[in-house]
This record gives sequence, C-alpha cells and structure tokens, in this order.
Amino acid sequence: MKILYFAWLRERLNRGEEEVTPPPSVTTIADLLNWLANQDEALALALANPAQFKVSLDARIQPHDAPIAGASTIAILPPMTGG
Amino acid sequence: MKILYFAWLRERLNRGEEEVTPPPSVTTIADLLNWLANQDEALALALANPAQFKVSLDARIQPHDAPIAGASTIAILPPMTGG
Amino acid sequence: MSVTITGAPFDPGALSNAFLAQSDSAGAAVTFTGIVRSTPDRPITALILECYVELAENEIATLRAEAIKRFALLDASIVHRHGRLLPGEPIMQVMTLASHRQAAFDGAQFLMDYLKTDAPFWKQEETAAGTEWVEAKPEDDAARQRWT
Amino acid sequence: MSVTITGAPFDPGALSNAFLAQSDSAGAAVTFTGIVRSTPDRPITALILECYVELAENEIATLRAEAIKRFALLDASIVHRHGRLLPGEPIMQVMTLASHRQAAFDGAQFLMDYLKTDAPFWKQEETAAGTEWVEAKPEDDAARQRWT
Repeated sequence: MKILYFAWLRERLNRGEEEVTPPPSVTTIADLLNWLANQDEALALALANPAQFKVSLDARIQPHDAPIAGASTIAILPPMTGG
Repeated sequence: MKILYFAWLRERLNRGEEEVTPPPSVTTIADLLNWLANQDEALALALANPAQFKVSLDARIQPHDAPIAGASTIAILPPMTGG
Repeated sequence: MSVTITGAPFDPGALSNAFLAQSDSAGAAVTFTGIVRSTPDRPITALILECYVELAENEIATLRAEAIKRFALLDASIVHRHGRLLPGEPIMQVMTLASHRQAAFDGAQFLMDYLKTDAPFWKQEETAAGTEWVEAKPEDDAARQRWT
Repeated sequence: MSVTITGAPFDPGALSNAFLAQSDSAGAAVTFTGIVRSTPDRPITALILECYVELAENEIATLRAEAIKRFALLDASIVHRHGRLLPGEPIMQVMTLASHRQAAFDGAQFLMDYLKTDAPFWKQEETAAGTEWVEAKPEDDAARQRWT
C-alpha cells in the first residue's frame, strides 16, 4: 500500500510518499500508525503523538479504529489549518 | 411644525405630511401623539396604539418621552420592515 | 460608499470587490445580500420599498459606527435600495471586514438584525391581486434583542 | 462550481454574482471570504497552502451536503485555493443561499468552522526569515464543537 505524508510531517520525514507492506497483524489505522512508528527513527519521532493525525483511506477520512484492509492509498494528515 | 406620515399610516390618513401647531402644553413626543389622535377621526383610529410607532425629530429617532421643543420636522413611523 | 441609500439597482459582486479592495490587514470578510423573494406558494410581481431617506442615512450610519466599535471591525458598508424591485433583485447588502471570522460574522448579523427593526423602510408586496404592506415580524424584534 | 479546489486566483465578486444568479426563491445569501493577512506586527510576504486535493474535494462535498440538509439551504458553494498567495489575495470563499437570513448565516458559519479543522489544507507563512507552518488553533476546534 502507498502511504502519503503531508505538510510538516512530509518535511520531517523528507518524503511525501512511500510503499509499505505491513504484516497481517496490522489491521486498523491505529495499528498502522503504531507499526510505522517502529520502522525508523524519523517516523518514531514524527508519529510520537498519533492521536493528533487524521488518516484517510483512499481519500476518505476514517476513524483510527477503521480497518485498513482493501485500502491502496493511506494518507497521514497533521492538524489542518485551512479556511 | 411639520409632521410626516409613512407607509400604511400615510395611506390611512391619505396624506404624507401636514403642518400642525400644537398648544404649549404639548411638550413630549407622547403628548404630541395623544394630541394628534384628538385632531380628527382618521388620526384617532390610526394612532390608537401609539406605542407601536417610532418617532423622529429632525431625522433622528427619539424616545416617546423626549421633548419636541425646537424640532421642525417630526415623523411618525410604523413598525419597520426593511433589510 | 459606507452607507448608501439608493433608488437604483446595484451590482452585489462589484460592491463586494470594491469593499475587499481596501482589505489590507483584514483576514475575513462577510457579505449578506437580501434578495426579492417570490415563491410558488406566494408569488409576487414586485416588492415596493418606501423609505425615509434622510432618517435611514442617519440611523444606519449610527448603527455602522456601533458595529465597528463593538466587534472591532476594520470596516463595514451598507447599501439599501428603495422603490419598486423585481423578484431576484438584490434589496440590500451588508459587508463587514475584520481580522478574524467570528467578528466579521457577528458584525454582519448585528447590522442585519438592527436594520430589520430600526431602519425606516417599509415593504409592500405587489401581486396580481394588488399591493399589501408586509407586517413587521415579532421574531425580528427577538433577533434584535439578543444583542442588548 | 459547488466545490472548487484550485491553484488559480479567483474573483470573489464574480463568484458571488454567479452564485446569486440562480437565487430564484431565495431571500438571503451569505458570502464569507478569507483573505491573506499581513499585519505590521507580523508582516508576511506570502502564504503557501499545501493541499491534498482529492481528499479536499471529497470532504468538502460531504460537508456541503450536510450543511444544505441541516440548515435547509437552497444552495451552497465553496472555493478554496492552494499554492502561493500574496497578502490581500482571497484564500477561500463560502457562499450560502436560503429562504431566510439566519439559515444562510448559520450554514456559512458551520461550513467555515468545519473547513478550518476538517479540510486537508496546511498553511505556511513566508517571511523575510523563511517559512513556518501555521499551528492549528485550539479555538478552531472549539468553534467546530458547538455544532455537535
């Protein structure tokens, strides 16, 4: 699956997207955030407070307990500042 | 002094303005409304509920207890429906 | 053009743009436009507005100054038509400019609530059957009361 | 043009007029325009907006439908820019159309409060010293909460 990073998260990670293949035990958005935070040090730091991120599955925001099965693009979204 | 009537009040009285000379005992807006209501039958009917009218002295709305001394144009204004 | 009472039609978007053009340090602008309404259950052919122009200018200028002070607006502008208007035509427009959105919204609502009850305009609806004075609405008095 | 996410400048007044042109039985229109702000105490050279366009289109379309239903709006339209904007340029505009003014005001405020916290835009302020991400404001979350 493809992960998208935006705004300061993208800058801190020095990448806007990446392909990942989490193990089958990673079933929800919360699982995924936790798994990503264990992939490298930059991710660990940037995702230290996972509750602040909204997450979208295929361009629809979903709650953190939503299953990720079937999603091909998952975006991790820092607090928004539009309007 | 000149009295102006607007909207349905003007229509009911069949005139938009008139010159009047109230006696010296008529000192406030409330006095004037009361005095006018005693001038003819049309005025008596139209001004039966004086509290509903706002009144302006020389193009400034004033409370009913305001003195009318010095005002040259007094307008009697039915409930407004602008905006 | 802070307060304009006019018998002529106006262009809502052009007025908004002129108002926005002086928005240097503003972050938020709210525009309210009132439009002549004709509905299938109450079709009208026109709306006729009577106005005491001199008083309207005075009262609305006072209201505008009060709104600017109360909500720390950077600017406010009010345009109100009188005369005979057709369905779909703009009747009036209130514009507010502020640093932040809540002030701009509150200022516009304050001005609208006061204009409904305190600006010397009187509406008449023209239908196939003749003309009829629009009655003042108790809910307009209630809306105004919330600011006192 | 109900929901437009665009990298290009837009003309606020022209959009309002286009929106008003289909206001058949509406009595009230509210427009909110957000403008790039540069103040003497915090001068910026530009505001840079990052956007996840596809998500913004989906989320704002959902919000729009919710606002229309909740406030019985006759129509609503949202335009939001991204990219690099200069001080004084319009960032976004929300327009609502309703039979009565309170619904038009409430619908516009509801949309603004949700756009601030739920639309995937991220602002960066560009100053002489460099660029800096704008922090999300707790009061924007509070403003959104009042509708729940």
